[in-house]
Amino acid sequence: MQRRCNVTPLTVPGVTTPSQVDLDPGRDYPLAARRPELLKTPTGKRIDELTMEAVLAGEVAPEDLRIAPETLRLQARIAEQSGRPQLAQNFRRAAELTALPDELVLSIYNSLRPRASTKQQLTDIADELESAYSATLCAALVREAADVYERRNILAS
Amino acid sequence: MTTSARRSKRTEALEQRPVNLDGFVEEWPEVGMVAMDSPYDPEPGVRVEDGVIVELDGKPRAEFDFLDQFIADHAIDVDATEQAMAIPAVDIAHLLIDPRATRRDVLAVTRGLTPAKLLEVVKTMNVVEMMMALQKMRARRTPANQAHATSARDNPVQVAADAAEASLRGFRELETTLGVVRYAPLVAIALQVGAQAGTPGVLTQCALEEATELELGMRGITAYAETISVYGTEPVFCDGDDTPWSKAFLASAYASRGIKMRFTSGTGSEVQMGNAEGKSMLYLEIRCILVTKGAGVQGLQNGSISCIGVPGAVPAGIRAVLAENLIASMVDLECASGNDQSFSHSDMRRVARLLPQLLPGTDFVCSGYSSTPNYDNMFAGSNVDAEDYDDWNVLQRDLQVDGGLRHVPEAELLAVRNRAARALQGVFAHLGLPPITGREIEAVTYAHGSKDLPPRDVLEDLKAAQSVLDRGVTGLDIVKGLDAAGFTDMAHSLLAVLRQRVSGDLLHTSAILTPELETLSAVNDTNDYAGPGTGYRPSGARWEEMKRLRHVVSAQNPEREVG
Amino acid sequence: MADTGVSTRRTLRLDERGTAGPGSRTDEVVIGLSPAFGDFFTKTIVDIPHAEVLRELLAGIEEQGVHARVIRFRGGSDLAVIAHAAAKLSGSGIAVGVLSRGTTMIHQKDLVRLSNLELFPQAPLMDLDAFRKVGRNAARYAKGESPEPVPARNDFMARPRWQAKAALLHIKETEFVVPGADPVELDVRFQLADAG
Amino acid sequence: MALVAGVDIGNSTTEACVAEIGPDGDVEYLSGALAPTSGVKGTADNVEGVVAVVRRALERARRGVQELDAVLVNEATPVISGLAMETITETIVTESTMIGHNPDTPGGAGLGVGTTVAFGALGEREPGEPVICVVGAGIDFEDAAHGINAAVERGIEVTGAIVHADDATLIANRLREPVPVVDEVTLVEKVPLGMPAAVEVAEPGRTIRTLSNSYGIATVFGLDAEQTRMVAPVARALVGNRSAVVVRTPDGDVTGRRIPAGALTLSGERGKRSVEVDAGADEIMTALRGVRPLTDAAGEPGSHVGGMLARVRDTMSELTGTRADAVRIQDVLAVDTFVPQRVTGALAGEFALENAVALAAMVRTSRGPMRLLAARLREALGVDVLIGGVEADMAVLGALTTPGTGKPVAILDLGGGSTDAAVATDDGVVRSVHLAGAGDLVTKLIDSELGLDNRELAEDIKKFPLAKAESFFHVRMEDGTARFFTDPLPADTFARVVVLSDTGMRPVPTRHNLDKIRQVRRAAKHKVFVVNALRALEQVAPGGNLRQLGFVVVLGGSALDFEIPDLIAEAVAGFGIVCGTGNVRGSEGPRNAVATGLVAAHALAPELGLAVGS
Repeated sequence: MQRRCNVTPLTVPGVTTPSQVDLDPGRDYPLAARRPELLKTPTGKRIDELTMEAVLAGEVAPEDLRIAPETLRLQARIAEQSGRPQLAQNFRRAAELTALPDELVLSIYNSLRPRASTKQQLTDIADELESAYSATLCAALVREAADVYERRNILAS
Repeated sequence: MTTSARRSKRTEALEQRPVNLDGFVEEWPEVGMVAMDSPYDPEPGVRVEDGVIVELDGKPRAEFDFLDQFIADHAIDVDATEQAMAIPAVDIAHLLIDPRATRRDVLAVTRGLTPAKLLEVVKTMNVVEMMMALQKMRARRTPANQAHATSARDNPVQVAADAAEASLRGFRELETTLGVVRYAPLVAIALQVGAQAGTPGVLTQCALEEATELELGMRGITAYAETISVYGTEPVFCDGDDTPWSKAFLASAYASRGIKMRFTSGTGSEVQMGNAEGKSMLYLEIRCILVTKGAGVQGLQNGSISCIGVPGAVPAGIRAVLAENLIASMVDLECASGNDQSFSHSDMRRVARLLPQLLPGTDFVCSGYSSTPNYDNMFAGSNVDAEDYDDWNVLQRDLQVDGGLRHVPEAELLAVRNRAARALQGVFAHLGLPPITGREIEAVTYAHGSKDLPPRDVLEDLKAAQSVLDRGVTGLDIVKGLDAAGFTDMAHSLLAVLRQRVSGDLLHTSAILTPELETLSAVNDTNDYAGPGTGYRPSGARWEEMKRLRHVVSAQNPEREVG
Repeated sequence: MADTGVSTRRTLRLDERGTAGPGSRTDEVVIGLSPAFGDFFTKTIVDIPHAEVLRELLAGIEEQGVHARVIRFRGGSDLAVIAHAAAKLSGSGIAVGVLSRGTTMIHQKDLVRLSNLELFPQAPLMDLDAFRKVGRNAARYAKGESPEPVPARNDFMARPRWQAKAALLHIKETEFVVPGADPVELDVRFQLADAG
Repeated sequence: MALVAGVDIGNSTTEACVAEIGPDGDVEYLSGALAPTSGVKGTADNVEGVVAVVRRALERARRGVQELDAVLVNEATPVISGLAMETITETIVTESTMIGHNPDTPGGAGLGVGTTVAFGALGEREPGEPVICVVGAGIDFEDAAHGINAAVERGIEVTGAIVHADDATLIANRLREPVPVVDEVTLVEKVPLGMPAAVEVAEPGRTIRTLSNSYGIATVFGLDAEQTRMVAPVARALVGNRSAVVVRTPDGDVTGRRIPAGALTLSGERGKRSVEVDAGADEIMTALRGVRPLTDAAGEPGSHVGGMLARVRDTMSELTGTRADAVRIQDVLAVDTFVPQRVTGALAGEFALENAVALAAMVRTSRGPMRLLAARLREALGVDVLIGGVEADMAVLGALTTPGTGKPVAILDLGGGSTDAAVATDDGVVRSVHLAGAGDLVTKLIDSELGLDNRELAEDIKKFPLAKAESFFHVRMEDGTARFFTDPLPADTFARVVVLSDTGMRPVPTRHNLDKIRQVRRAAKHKVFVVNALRALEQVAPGGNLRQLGFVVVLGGSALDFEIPDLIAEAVAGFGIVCGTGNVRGSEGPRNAVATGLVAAHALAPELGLAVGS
C-alpha cells in the first residue's frame, strides 16, 4: 500500500499515450465495455485479466484493483468532451495523486484544513508535490489555497 | 396550558392532528431565517477583466470571502458568464420549462451564472414549473433510488439481510452508518455482501469521518462515498474544519483511487449554526452547489438533509428545497435529492414533501430511504421507512411514476434475506470472524428490525472488526469468501463492482451499475427529455412490474388475488 | 405542548452584585447563565420557567452539600464559551452552563473549551428532573466523585418539531450579547407568584 | 540443510517458527510470526491463516516459499469451552420492614423513633406520641420542610422522615430542628403507616450503630429475646450502611433463600456422582475429583443447571457441527461468585449481592478434518506437510528452549477457553491435561460481579492496570504512585476510575471505587487461574505430587498478563517449584512454544510425523 509508484513522465501534454488515443464519449464510453484494450492496472495487467479464476488462483492483488493515471487522463478527456471541464480537471489532479502513498494524501488533506498550516508549510507541500511527484496541478491548488488562506486570515498562527 | 376559554369541538379535533406537532416559525430575513425570498440577498452581477472575475454579485474581488473566490475562479465559466448574465432571469426560467430547449441549451447558459442570478431564476418559478424543469435537467435519463441500511445494535447480520431486501426491491445505492463506530468494518462488509444478494451491481457506502471512510473505500470494502459536507458561509465552513480547497483536494483523492463520490450540503445548516450572514437559506445553498461544481465533483446530495426542520418550518421552505435540487441539476451535477431525514409527524405532509422529487424523477429520489423501521435508522430517522414500502409502490402505480422500487412477493424476500445471511456467514467463517449461527439466520430471515434478533457477542465482533483493519482485509477477500462459501454469482458481481475502480467509468456524473452490471451515467444515458412523449417514461416490462402490488384482485377470477 | 408538570408558581428575581471574580471555596459549583436567561426570556424551548430550571439546578447542588454561585455571562451566547468561562471562575473548577432555551453543559476549567464533562444538546428533552440531576452531578464532580452521567435522551421526531425554533431562540439570544462584557455575579431569589 | 516451518494452530492465534536443520540435527532458528487463526481450529478453514503466518515468518527470515522443505503442523484437536452462570440465593423483604439502601446524601444525623404518619396527615395529628413523617412523591422539598416545621410548632414531635425524592439534605437544611431524613425511597407509598419505626442517619464517613445491631433494634422497639432473634437478619442486612429505616410490623421479616438450581450429574471413569448446584463450587469440585477423569456431565432436566448445560452444549454443537446429544463434556470448573440482584419486596430498589455459581465446561472434538487440512495446505504452499506429534509434547519441547529450564519440566498453557498442562519427566514421558476455564471465564466473572453488563470493558479491566484520574493532568495508579501528563486527559475520564488500556485510558462507568474493582479482578484471576493451575499440575505431576515437579513454565496468551504469572508463582512457591513465564528460544516470550517444539522434534527424529499427499 505504501510503496511509491514510479512517476511516469506525463506532465507534458501531447507526448503521452492517452492523449494520442482517439476517443468519442458516445462511441467509447463505458471504457470497460467498449475500449477494454485501453485499460491497464497500475501493475500493468489488462482489465480482462482480472477474472474470477485469476482471483481464486491468487493472481490478483489489491494493488491490481487500482486505477492507473493513464486511465484517469482518458476519463478526463471523456469528461471534457461531455462538457464537464471541472470534472476533467479533478480527474487530472487525481491522476497526479495516484503516485502518492495513502498516508501522504491524508496528511496533505489535513494540512489544507483551516488554521492547520502556515503559509510556508503549504508552500513546502506544493514544492514537494511538484518536485517529488510531478504533481503540478495539485501543487497549484495548494499554492492557491495558501494565498486565499492568507488573505482570509485562516492560516495557522 | 390551562385556559378557561371554551373551545370548539372542531378546534379540539384539529389540535389532535399530527401536523400540529410539527414546528413552524415566522420569517426573520435579517438573520437568514427565510427560505429563498430575502431583501438582503445580493443583486446579480458579474464583471470580468483579463479573463478573471473581478466583481461577483455586487462584491469587488478584494472583498471576496473564500467561497466567492472559489466560485469565481473554478465554478463559473469566465468565457460564458457576461453573455449568460445578460439574459433576464425570467427568460432563463422560460428556457428551463420550454420543452423545445434541450438540456444542453440550458447548460450553455447556466455555466456562466452567478449564485444571485441562479437564485433570481428560480424565484420566478412556482413548484410545478420547477418540477417541469427538474424533469428535463436531471442528469441521468433513468431515475434511481438510494436506501439506508443500518441497525440500532450495529448487527451485521441484520444489515446484510436488509441490504439484500433493499437491493431486490430496486435500490441502486445503499448507505450505512454506525452507532459504535468501531463496528464499521464488519457492518460495511455485511452491507457489501447483502447488496449483491438482491440484484447484482448495487453500490454501497459507509458514512464515517473522512479518513476512515476513505480507508474503507481504498480497501474496496465500500464502493463510493457521500458524506463530504460543504457549507454556504465562511465561518460555518471553517467550523466544519474545512475549506473549498481542502474538499477539492479530498475529491481528487477519491478519484485517484477510482472511487465514486459526491458532496453533501443543504438549506438551513448556516442559520441553524447562527452564522447565515443575513442571507436566505437558498442563496447560501447555491454557493454550496457551485463550490461542488468548482471542485470538479460529479454530484451532490442536497435537499436540506439533516437540517430539514429549518426550511420545513418557514414559508415556502419546501419550495426552496425543491429549488436546491433543481439548481444542482441545472449546473449538471448528479443530485441525490434528500427525503432522507425524519421530516413531519403528518403522513400527508411527508408525502407532499416527497412528490416534488418523485414526480419529475431525480438521480436518486431519496438519498436514504430507510430500509429498516425508523427505530433502527442510525441517521436519526428518514422521511420514508420500511413500513412505507407498500404506500410507495401504490404511489408509483397510481401516478405511473418511477420511484425506483417494486413490489416483491414475500417468498422472494425471505429467500434473499436468508441467502444474504448465509453468504455473510460463509464470508465471516472464511475470514475467521465471529460465527453467525443458524438461529441468527433464521431470525433475520423473518425479522422486521433489530428487536427481533438475538444479540451478538459485541466484544468478539469488535475485536474482529479491529482485526479486519489490522490484517488488511480487502474487497478481494470478500470475493474469495463468497466463492469459497459457494455463492459464486455474488462473488462475480462483487468482483465486477471492484473492477469498476480500474476503469473509472463510475467516476462520471450520475453513474450507477445496472443489474446487468452495465455502467449507466449521464455520459451514455443522457437525459433527453424534450416534452410530451419523450424522455424516460416507465413502460414495457418495468411498467408491468410496477403494476404489481401486495393485494390486487384478479380480473380472471375475482375470488383470487394476483401478487 | 409538552407536559412539563409545572404551573408558574414561582418568579425569579436576579439582582446584579457586580463583576464576578474567581471563587476561593473548593466546594462550590458555578452556574453560568446565558445573556437573556431569566431576563428577556423567561422559559425554555418547552416552556419550563427559568425560575424552576435554576431552582432545580441549585437544589441538585445543595442536596450534595455543595455551595453554588450564579453568574451571568453577557459576552457571548455559545454554550461552551459560557460553561468554560464559568468553570474558570469556579473554586472547584466545575460549572454548569445553561442557555435560555434549555441546552445545558457541565464543564471543567482544565478541559479545552470545545470539550466538556457532560452535554445535553437536546433542549426539548430537558425536564425538571434532568436539571436536578445535572446539578447533582456537577456537585459530585466538584467533590471529586465519579457520578454516572445523566442518561442522554434522543428522539428523532424532535427535528421536525423543534429544529427551527431552537435556531430562532439561539439567534435571538445572540442579540443580547454585549461583546467584551464582564461576567456579573447574581443574587437569586424565588418568589411565589400566588399564595399557593 | 533443510528449511522447515513449524506451525501451531491455536484456538485464536496461529504461530509459526522457521528454522534450518543441519545434517547432524542441529537447529538454527531463523524467525517467528503470529496471526489470528482463520476459522475453527483443526478445520480446513485454517489454511488461510497458516499460509499468511508462514509467509510472514519466511519474509522475516528473508527466505522464499520455494526454498521450504517441509511444513510441520501440530495435531490440532479443537478444544472448545462454554460458560454459564446461575444465581442461587435471593433476599426477600416482607411487609416492608426495612429500608436498607444507601442513598448518597441522607439528611440530618442521629436516630429518630416514632409512629409512621403520612405527610398529608401531619396537620390532623394531635401532640403526643413522636412521629416519623413519610413524604410521598410529588411533594416539593420546601413544602415538606414547611409542613414539618409547622407541625413541630404545634407541638408535634417529628423525630425523622422518609422521603421519596432525592431531597433529604434540602429538607434537613430547612428544618428548624434537624432530624434524620432517609431519601430516594422509590416505593415510599408502600411504607406501612401507623406502625412504630426508627430512622437512623450517621455523620458523613461513618456508618449506623443502632439499627445494624440486633440489641439496638431490641432496645428501640422493646423486644423480648425471641423477637430479637427474629430481627437478627434485619440488623445483619444493615451493617455498613450510612442510613436505614426499620418499621416494626406484626409479620415483617427479611429472609435469605436458596434457589433450587437442580443437580449436576458428573460421569467419570471412576463412577457417577450427583451434586446440588446450590451447594456451591467447592462441593461440585469435590464431586468432580471423585470421578475424574470426566467422561460427560449432565444437568437435571427442567432445572437451572439443566438449562445451563444445554446452553453450553448448543454452543459447542453449533461450533463443531456435531449433534448436541453427541457432545461430551470432558471437564468442568465451578466457581463461586456473586451478582448484584434487586431485593424482592424492597422499597428503595435495594440491591443485595447474591451468591451465584459460574460453570465452565470443555469439549475435545474429533481430529477428523486434520488430514484434509494438511492436504489443502500442501496445495496452497506446494510444500510437504507433516502432521507432528501431540500438542502437549511439542509445547514441552518448545518450553525447554527457555533459558534456565531443565527436566522434569511442567508447562501451563493459559489460554482463553482452556487451561492446559503437560509434564515431561527425565525419561521423556509426557503427560498432559486440558481443563475448562481460563481467560474468558475471568472476563465473565469481572463483568457480572461489577454489574458492568459490558464484556468488552470487563476484558480491558482484566488485561490492564487501573488508575484514578484525580485531575486532568495526573492519575493515581493502583499501586499508589502518581503519573503526570502535560496534555489534559480526555473529558470522559475526569474523576473516574480508568483502565490504562493499550489504546488509551478508558473510564469505568460504575460507582465502584478503584480498590473494589482491583479486588474483584484479582479474585477472579485467582479463582480461575490459580485454582486451575493447581488442579492441572496435580493431575500431571508424578503420583499427583506437586513437589515432584522441578520447573513450571507458564505459556500462552494469558501468560502475557501483568499479574497472573505472579499469582501462580506465589501459589506454587510453597511446593518448592521454580515457576516463571516462558521465554521460548530466549526471544519469543511465552509465545511460539508449540511451533518451536515441532521443529525441535523434527530435528530429533525427522522420520516421525505423518507426511500427507507425498
